[in-house]
Amino acid sequence: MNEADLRTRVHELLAAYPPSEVDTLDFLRARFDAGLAWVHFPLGLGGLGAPRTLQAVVDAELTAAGAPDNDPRRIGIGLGMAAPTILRYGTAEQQHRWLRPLWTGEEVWCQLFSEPGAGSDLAALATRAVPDAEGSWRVNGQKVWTSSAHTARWAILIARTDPAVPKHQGITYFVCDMTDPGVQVRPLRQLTGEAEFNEVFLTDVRIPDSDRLGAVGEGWRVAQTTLNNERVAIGGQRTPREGGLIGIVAETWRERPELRTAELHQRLLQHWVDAEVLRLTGERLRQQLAAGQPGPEGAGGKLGFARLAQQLTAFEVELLAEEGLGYDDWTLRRPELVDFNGREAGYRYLRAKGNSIEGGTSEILRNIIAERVLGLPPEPRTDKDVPWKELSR
Amino acid sequence: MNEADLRTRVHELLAAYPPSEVDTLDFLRARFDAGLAWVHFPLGLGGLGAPRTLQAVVDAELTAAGAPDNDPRRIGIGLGMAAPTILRYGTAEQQHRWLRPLWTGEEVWCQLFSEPGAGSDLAALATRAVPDAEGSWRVNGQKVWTSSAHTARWAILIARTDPAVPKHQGITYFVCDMTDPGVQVRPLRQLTGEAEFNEVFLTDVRIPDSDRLGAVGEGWRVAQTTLNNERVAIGGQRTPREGGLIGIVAETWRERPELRTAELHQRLLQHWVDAEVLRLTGERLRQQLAAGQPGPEGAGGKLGFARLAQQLTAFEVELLAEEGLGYDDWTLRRPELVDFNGREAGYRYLRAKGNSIEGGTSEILRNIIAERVLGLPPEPRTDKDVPWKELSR
Amino acid sequence: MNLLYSEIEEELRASVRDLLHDRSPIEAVLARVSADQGYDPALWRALAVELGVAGLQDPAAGGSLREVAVVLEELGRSLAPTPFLGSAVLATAALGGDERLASGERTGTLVLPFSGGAPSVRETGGRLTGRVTSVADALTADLLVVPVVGGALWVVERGFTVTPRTSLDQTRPLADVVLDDAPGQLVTEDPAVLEHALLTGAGLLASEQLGIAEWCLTTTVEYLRERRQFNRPLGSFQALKHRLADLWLEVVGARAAARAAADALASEAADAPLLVAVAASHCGTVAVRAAEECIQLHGGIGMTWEHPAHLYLKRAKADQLALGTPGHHRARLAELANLPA
Amino acid sequence: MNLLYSEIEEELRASVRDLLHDRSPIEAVLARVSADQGYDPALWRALAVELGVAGLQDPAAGGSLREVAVVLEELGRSLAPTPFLGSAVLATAALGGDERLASGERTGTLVLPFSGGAPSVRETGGRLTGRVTSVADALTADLLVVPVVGGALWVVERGFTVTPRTSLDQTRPLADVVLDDAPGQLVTEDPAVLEHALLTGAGLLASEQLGIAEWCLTTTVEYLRERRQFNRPLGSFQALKHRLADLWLEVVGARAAARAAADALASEAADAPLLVAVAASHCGTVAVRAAEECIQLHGGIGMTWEHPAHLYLKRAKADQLALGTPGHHRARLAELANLPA
Repeated sequence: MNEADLRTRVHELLAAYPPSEVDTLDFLRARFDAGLAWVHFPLGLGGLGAPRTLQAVVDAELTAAGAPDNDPRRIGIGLGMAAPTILRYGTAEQQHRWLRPLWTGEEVWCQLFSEPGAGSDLAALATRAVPDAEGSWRVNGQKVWTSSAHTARWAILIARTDPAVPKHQGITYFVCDMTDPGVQVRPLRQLTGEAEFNEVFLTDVRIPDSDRLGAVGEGWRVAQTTLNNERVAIGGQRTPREGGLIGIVAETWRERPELRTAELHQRLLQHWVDAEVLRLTGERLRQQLAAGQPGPEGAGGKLGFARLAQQLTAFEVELLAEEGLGYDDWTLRRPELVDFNGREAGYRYLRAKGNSIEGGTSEILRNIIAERVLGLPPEPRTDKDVPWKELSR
Repeated sequence: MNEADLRTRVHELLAAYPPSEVDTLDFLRARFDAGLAWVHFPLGLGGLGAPRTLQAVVDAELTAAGAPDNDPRRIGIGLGMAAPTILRYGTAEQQHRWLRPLWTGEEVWCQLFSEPGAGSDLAALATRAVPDAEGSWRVNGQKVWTSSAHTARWAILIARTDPAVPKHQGITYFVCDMTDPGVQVRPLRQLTGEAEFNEVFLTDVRIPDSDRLGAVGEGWRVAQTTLNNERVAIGGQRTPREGGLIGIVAETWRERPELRTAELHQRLLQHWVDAEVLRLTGERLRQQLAAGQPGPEGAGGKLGFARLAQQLTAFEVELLAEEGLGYDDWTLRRPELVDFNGREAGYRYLRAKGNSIEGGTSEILRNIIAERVLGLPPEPRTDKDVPWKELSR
Repeated sequence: MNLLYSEIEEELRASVRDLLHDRSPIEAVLARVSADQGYDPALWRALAVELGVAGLQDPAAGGSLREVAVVLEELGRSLAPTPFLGSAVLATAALGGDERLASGERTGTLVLPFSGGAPSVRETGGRLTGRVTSVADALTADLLVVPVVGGALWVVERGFTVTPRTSLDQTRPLADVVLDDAPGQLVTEDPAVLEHALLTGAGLLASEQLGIAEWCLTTTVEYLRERRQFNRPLGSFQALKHRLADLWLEVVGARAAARAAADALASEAADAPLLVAVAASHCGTVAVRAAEECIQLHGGIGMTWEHPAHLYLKRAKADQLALGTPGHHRARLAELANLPA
Repeated sequence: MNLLYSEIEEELRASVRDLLHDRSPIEAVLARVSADQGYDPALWRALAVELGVAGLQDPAAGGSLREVAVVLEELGRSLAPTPFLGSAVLATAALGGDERLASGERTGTLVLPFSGGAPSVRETGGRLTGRVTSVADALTADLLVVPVVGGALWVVERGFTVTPRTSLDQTRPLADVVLDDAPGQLVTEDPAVLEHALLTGAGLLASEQLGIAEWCLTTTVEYLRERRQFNRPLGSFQALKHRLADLWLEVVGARAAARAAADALASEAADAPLLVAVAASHCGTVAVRAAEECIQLHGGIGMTWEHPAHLYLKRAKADQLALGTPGHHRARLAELANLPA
């Protein structure tokens, strides 16, 4: 499958389903069936077994033809985390059941991993899954930080199936039907006033054994696929010079000379350098990946971004002086997406605090860099070889 | 013993030994014998059992009368570390033998604690002391970071007498005769070019059992007295506003407008605030002590001082621009005292690096603050209950 | 210079803290914020009228700015929703004391943007006209102390409207004040009075910032002692311990600096402006850092509305802008300490 | 913009590193410094004449500023005592290439204080007079490129004296140059040439700073992996791990920034001055921070003369002042990125 073949296929799709004439969902289903959804996926599962890099060719052609897309940011958890896991660990039946409506966006997915008592130490999770008399599983527990839980049809879920073995060994990975009557979703309001996330309470939720992904007790390993894909998704955005938050701040600086002070000027220059260095770091990483020389630098992207975002938004509030004392809206809302640009400085300042927590805290990322990149030895651990039920909580 | 009594005693001393007429050493011996050396020490050991605060009265009277002092900075280790330990753990015989010439400066003392393999983890020390046939001890090992070793008559020394018990339990505290033929002193050159310190090699050094301080195996506890006094000595200096390094930098700033830039100005203002805050912190601590309300703030003094000294000296080198590229003298010298003011900016920059290492690294100080002041739990430890000889090195 | 707390000051602190603990626990503050309820008049009555803290600025009545600072520490620690800063600090300082305000029966404020700035209200024939935005403690004020162009101070008791603003700091909401030909009484023509009131406000605000920082540090330490991950208390992880040790050192410095500023203001020391600049610069920074560390080290829970940490972050950030940013105060220092640009 | 290293560049790096490893291990550098021996002529011959690195600035000979940057990384990592920066970078850039310098048979330098500043030498009738202090790589120079008042460049080969200065950076000692009616040859009247040579120097110096930072990070990580205290490797202590992770991130950024500056200079990109300002600001800071952390985390041993860490600290600190401090470069950025004061 080369570039020319792909273009031919795209043109065939467009001819059979002219975007301006057919329903969006029909088009997306047809695109999936033509293997043009994610070309590196296997035949019959929305792909053609082609190199991943060729996806860009397809996307460009379709965009040029005015074809609708599947609104990837809205269904990011399904695309970025559930799909790679289902592809790797799912049975053929599971793959055919779930991947098509996942990709078209007909079925939204969410993630039931974190718990109030298991944050950075995710493997300590306490949600229990116990087999019932009919050979299904019954799940009880509480999950938290679940975005899209209120719109999701399915969830990827990890739960403890054996408390008598060390914590990493007794976990199993399931797909949970969010319409089960035992699933209760409650919005989780954040310091910004919004509720981007939810708490999810699971009470005797039934999961058929056929909705298990991977073997019983292998859930931690399966979850690594999910989590590795999360980190890639967060770290990999390309930005032009003065893209992102630095651009907002620099524009305010240029347009409003009355706000400038000597102190703020020095800080702005420092932030500008930091932003440009971070941009160049990301650019170098992308060039390395493109050249087939993946370096360890990827681990640092999220860490650097979080710090810069927090510094820039704190600066912006100070720069705005009196305006910085205001806030745009405290109303409890449930936004589908986080939008730093559509809100005011105070929102950005508060929301950026989450950048160093969500998707792996900066503390955990520093541990990872120190151990996996620099090769520094781990700390002495007391939690690895002890049965989960004997751990202190 | 009240203030008036003390003044009477001082006047009697001055009358019997007029400073302008008698030899300095004779005067100092007479002052010691009059109990006016350190008034809080017991009768017969240079003191009068008076409150420590009354020492200031004696010192002021003697200074006003032009009396010589014992050059306390030159013999700081004897005065600040050896003397309190001898007072607390020494026998009457030991106290009478050592304290008078220690105080007069006739006999200089040094400290043989740190080793190349035992820095922050001092209790891991490997220097061995073994009893010989005549009931003396034979000491072998290497010590390091010993100031005044080349001028010292005596050393306080800790050595391992039992390797089969946990590391804190097998240590014994000795007084070591520096004229023993087994003592070899080698200057230890530092990054400044100077050799303030020495390495000391101990080869079959004989120490009579009568020169032991405290019981065999109790050396770690004895050493705590020594070390606690060290920390007090380092942290307790009073400074006026713009005293210390900030004063040097501020003067340069005022006198040399051609060196100023907007960036350096902002940094100077920040450093000036930090210096004043640290000064006020020290002042508040002293007021607390004077009011009999010792707070935990003392632990932070050295940590804050080290950071500020390093920032200020780094700033000074940058401020001086071309001059900052120079250095005053790389000659190997063995100064008796560290003098930040008598040298140039480059020396100060380099020497200040030691402030966060000597007398307890900033890392160890942060551990101490976190655990003893904030009450945070210790890290899991694997070295406390294991026989010393089984520890990894 | 006395940097300690006297016995009387410690007793005052204990009374205020007990009262706030009973009448305004942080859960109640959060509930008021969530219900958009603003200041608590009953709390103000208990604090100001019954405990008498609104009159502490008056030396003749046995008070002292040092004691006002102690009250502000406790208000910072509790975020109790009261107009103390506007009324008992700023307006009182501008008026050189006022019986109505001292009794707590009425409250006032100083009508300037909370972030500072020169007066813009115009006065003609004893009547005042203008719009002043982002005024602290105006929503409940009976009595406005209004600086006019040139720096004179007037008192206005009617002929004004106050409109609330949506504020970053939810426990000290700001408001816009419109004066439309409002009748005023002249307080003073001397612009130095306004300047001194602002100096007093900035210097004492450092004590509020100290209180915020202390709450954040203490709360974080307690949380890390309890919260376990990886079969250990989080507080046993060295990286966190070192950060908290550094933060502790900054808070210790904040206490010394805030005390020095309060003492210098109380004793009208010659170096009061300098010590105010030092305290405002340091404490404004420390409070924000403490609140940011509090949020970060609480992990996800610190990001939630139901945990009070965010209220401290919002107060700390707003206080950093209030009555001059740390950068502004360091710029003042350049003059006061003879460190010219 | 190509931020990677080409195969040729990697080969060049390997050759230079091998040579420096054999002929100038850090113990030998330290021994030279202790014996006050200055630059090593045999090393220069091997590097410049035999390996040919002195001519890499010439695109016609197949070289590129990108390759010069690679050599500087290795020289930063090794602190090899050679006049590469003065001769193969600064003087060569000022002359727009020079055969004598390119061959390595002779060395030169640019006669300005290493910390920057406007030219002060005066020229009359082709003869130059003046005193220039703190010049890098002048002690061994055969050929001086002398900027005169107004910015024209002259070459001087005789009639000058060079006096060494005691320098903070012991591996790149500075010297004072006195020109006393020295005969010169005009290179150019155009002051833009000098400006561009200084831009090139500052941009490439970032690669030397990257090399310093990498040595310090790597050496510290290795030490902490080996050194045991409290029955554990020091490198297992979380507070140290987190500091090194942060430092690593800064070094990663330094590599990207230094590469960007070298590539922009090599390709004469329009944004080269901006990328040079970014790289010089960032890398100058990172090298010092890395060296300071290296000293601190080595504990006492890092403070000793016998451990080479201090040589890197001295080089890093001197480099921070050289050809403009980070603050100076950020001030340039204010113009280049339209961020006015």
